[in-house]
Amino acid sequence: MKVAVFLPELLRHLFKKPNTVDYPFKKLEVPKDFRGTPFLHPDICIACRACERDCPAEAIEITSVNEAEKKFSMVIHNDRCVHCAQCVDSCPTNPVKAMEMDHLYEIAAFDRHDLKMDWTFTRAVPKREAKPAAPPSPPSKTEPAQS
Amino acid sequence: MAVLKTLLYLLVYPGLLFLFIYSTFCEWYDRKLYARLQNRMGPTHTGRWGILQPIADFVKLLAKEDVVPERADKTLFTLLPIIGLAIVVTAGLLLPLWPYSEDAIRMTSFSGDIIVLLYLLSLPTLIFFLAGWSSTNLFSTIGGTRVLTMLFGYEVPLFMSVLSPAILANSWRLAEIAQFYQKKPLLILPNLLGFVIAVICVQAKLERTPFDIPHAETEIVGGTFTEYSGKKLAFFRLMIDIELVVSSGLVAAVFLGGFPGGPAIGLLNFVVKTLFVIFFLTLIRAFTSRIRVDQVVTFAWKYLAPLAVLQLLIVILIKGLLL
Amino acid sequence: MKFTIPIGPQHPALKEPISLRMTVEGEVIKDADIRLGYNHRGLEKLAEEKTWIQNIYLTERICGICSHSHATCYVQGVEKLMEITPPKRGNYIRYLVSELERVHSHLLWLGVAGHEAGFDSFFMYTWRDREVVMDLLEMISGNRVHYAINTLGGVRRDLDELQIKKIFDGLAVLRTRSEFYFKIGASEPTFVARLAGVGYLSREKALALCAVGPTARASGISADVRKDDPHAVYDEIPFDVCTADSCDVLGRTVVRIKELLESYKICEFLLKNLPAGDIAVKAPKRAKPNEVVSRYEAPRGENMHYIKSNGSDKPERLKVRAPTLANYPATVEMLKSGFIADIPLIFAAIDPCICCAERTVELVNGRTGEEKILRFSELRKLADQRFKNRPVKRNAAWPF
Amino acid sequence: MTDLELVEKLKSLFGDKIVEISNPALRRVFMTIAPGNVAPVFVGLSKDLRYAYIATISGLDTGDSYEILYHLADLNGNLNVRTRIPKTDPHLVSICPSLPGAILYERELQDMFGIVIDNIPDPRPLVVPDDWPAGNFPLRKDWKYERPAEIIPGGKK
Repeated sequence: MKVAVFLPELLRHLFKKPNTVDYPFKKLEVPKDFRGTPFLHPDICIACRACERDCPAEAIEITSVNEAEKKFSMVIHNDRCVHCAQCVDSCPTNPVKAMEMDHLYEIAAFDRHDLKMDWTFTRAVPKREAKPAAPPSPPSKTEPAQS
Repeated sequence: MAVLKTLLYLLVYPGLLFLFIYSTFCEWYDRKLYARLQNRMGPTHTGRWGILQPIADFVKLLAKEDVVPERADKTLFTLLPIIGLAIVVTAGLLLPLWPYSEDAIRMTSFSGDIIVLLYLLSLPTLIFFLAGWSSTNLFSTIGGTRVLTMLFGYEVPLFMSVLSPAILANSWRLAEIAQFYQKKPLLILPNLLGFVIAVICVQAKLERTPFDIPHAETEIVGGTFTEYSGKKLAFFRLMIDIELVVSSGLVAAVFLGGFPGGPAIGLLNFVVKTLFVIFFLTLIRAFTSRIRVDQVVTFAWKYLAPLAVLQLLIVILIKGLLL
Repeated sequence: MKFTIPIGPQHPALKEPISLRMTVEGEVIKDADIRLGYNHRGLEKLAEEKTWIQNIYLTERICGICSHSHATCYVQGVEKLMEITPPKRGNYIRYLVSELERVHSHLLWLGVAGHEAGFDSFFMYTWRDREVVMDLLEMISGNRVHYAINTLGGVRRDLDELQIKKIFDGLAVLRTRSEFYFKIGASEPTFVARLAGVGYLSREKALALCAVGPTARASGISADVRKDDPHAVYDEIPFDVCTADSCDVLGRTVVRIKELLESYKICEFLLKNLPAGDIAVKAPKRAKPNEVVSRYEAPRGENMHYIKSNGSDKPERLKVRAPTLANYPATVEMLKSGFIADIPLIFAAIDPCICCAERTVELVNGRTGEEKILRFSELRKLADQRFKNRPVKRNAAWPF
Repeated sequence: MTDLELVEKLKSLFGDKIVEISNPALRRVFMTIAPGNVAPVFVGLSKDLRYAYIATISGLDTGDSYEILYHLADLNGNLNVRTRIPKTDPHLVSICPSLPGAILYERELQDMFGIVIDNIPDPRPLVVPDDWPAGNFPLRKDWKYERPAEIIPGGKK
């Protein structure tokens, strides 16, 4: 019977760098496909409500603000969001999706109201011949308030 | 002057204050080493390399709410941590640390102090049992009985293995035993087996893996300490830390030739040798898994006790043939 | 002296709430009883109100560790109801994630077993290496726990060359590590002393009490849905069913480590033979009235979903049978005549996933009749109040 | 044993006890029996066909009756035994004597549908809490749970 099989492995690691990352002070990169928080490009959204219908957590709310001006308001309840990115998959706009996920993961807040994000926008006209527009930069709204 | 010296001796060095500081340092050393063996970081935040973390933990526990169970024996429940702390600090005074040269205080160095020290180190076990029993919690009660069951396993081998160098040195006084081995360092070698047994038994006495059965958290929650919180738990933790220092100091004094060289170098000797012993204790903690209480008793009586007897035999033979 | 110890619903050995009532005599367990019902979320009822698409994510949340198992089991059933077949590449990626999930779950279990046995170094090392496979899964799917890679008719993310290379590298690391753990698990004396002979479950009992997964396989039953009822790609993949005859916790450990090594083989096969092409086909919104029984070998044993459609975009009935529930009768059998010290090990050895096993009831406001959610600031106010009004030195008479 | 052989064997074993038998997919056999025949059929299944593993029991509310599906499995695939009991008198006999592992699922059926299982060895509720109001059976279609409107405390916005 062997005694202390684990010992050489342990002693080998005594002089190695620890494998843990000093988390709040150092952060790891997330992969490029990381599913962070969903956000909306309000200038592309055609208000088709596909995301609202498919969202498993009922975290997306689209309401019509002004029928005549085709103004809509969209609320993403990040306190309910399960970060599945189904809204991105459901979004029919082409070639740039109106819904996108960012790479934020430190999104905890003390108050659930701080996790709500909303946009009011005019419905975009869906283009058949989609000209390759430059992908719009994420709006500053996506930064959840850390109050 | 003598009164001041005695007070200094009791409260500052090598008494309460020194033991407090050094035991928190030892806890940090143990935790850090354990973490690094496991490829982790260990404490990093409080102080440089997290060195103040045990003190921070102690202070934090002092500030926490202190709950006493309704059905517990309240006097006993409250007094036990203090009695326990007093016992281990008293035991710490018996270590031949500073004043064992001829002209120093002879208060705690006397013939037979090794026996007193061993018995003082047995008392914490009883304190743990009483702590478990008096809290009347189911898990504490199981923990308490486990403490006693284990005591029957490791106590006899510990006594035999620690006393065998004393037999070789022909003295029951820690200071004289240490001096004997300083003069004849080669005679440390025959006691090697005893050193191994003593380290294992100290591990069991301190209830560290693989012998952390009385407070195995995945089985019986906190074991004996399930109901303890706040200040009382802080004192118990401090008590265990000081017990770690004292028992490794005892092993170092008996097997590694004591701490010669006057106050300064003696202290350095003490630090190096106790850390050396604690290194082994931590190593054992890292590479073993917890065993069952019946396995402890079996292991102790099947292997440790016969080996301790063998150690005694070796010592007696050497004493008879060589000295 | 006979008394009953309550293990749970809150206990350090249990990571999820369940109540085990142990009647013990000294250190020996005489009787055991399991009480469920602390973790109900009413998933089966809820599934009847959600669309087929939404239910993918709902089934994924049946369990955190085997999230992909439940989603895959559901998705492969719904695909049969909708009469669509995912493209081959999609299928390969889906079952690649399945096997990686098995790796992650078994490594997790090894760590938990180490921790329950008080072997914390083993725990730390296995969980360190589990990070490798977690990172791979995060890279493939975009998340570490809820991969959400399944969709009706295929998968949602494709693999590129760089990712394939990274997976191969990760698997090579994991293989050497797993072989090392095999050595430790089989020869570290204190660990073996804790595991061997503990939680004995004979082959006959395992059969009669319907044990599944590694628990059954460690009792010598060669039952594996991947072999018995090969779903999707498993009839193309060469692999062995790992069994052990020792019928104890050690056997269950050995089976799991062997399965790890098998899973690496399967992953490498899938990656080497990854066909080109699409990853998903378009799925219809509705399914014709029909019923299907979908079976899947999750890391813990057989998952079974019974799905019935009624022609609408919502299921008529979704019945979920998680492997942990099936293993409970066997656990009670194993616990009897064990030691108190063995309770966490025996219970952990079935790899219990309590949120898997319990999912049926709606959360009705149970005892008080009302539910209250507090904001953080309100909570702090309450705590301050409690502190100010604290009883003055009740019985904690401090002698100083 | 292929599916066809299994169907033939079941037919020869149980004869007119089988109301309907079908084989919709590979390794899936669905068999319908009358509720009165549940006990003898399961004795036959466990004795003659050596079925020991019951995966689960699904209940289903079809409006005027309960449909009970026993999912059995062995190395050859999956056999589903279906029976229908009227809603007015939901009684079913326990199959634990022949398949002891069924106890959990029978208890679950009791909790979820209010089906009374006769001769069940352990009738305690399995998944509902002890103080669950009597007469509430969540998986019945007429049992509706009104989700209360979500109130986020604070009311900042």
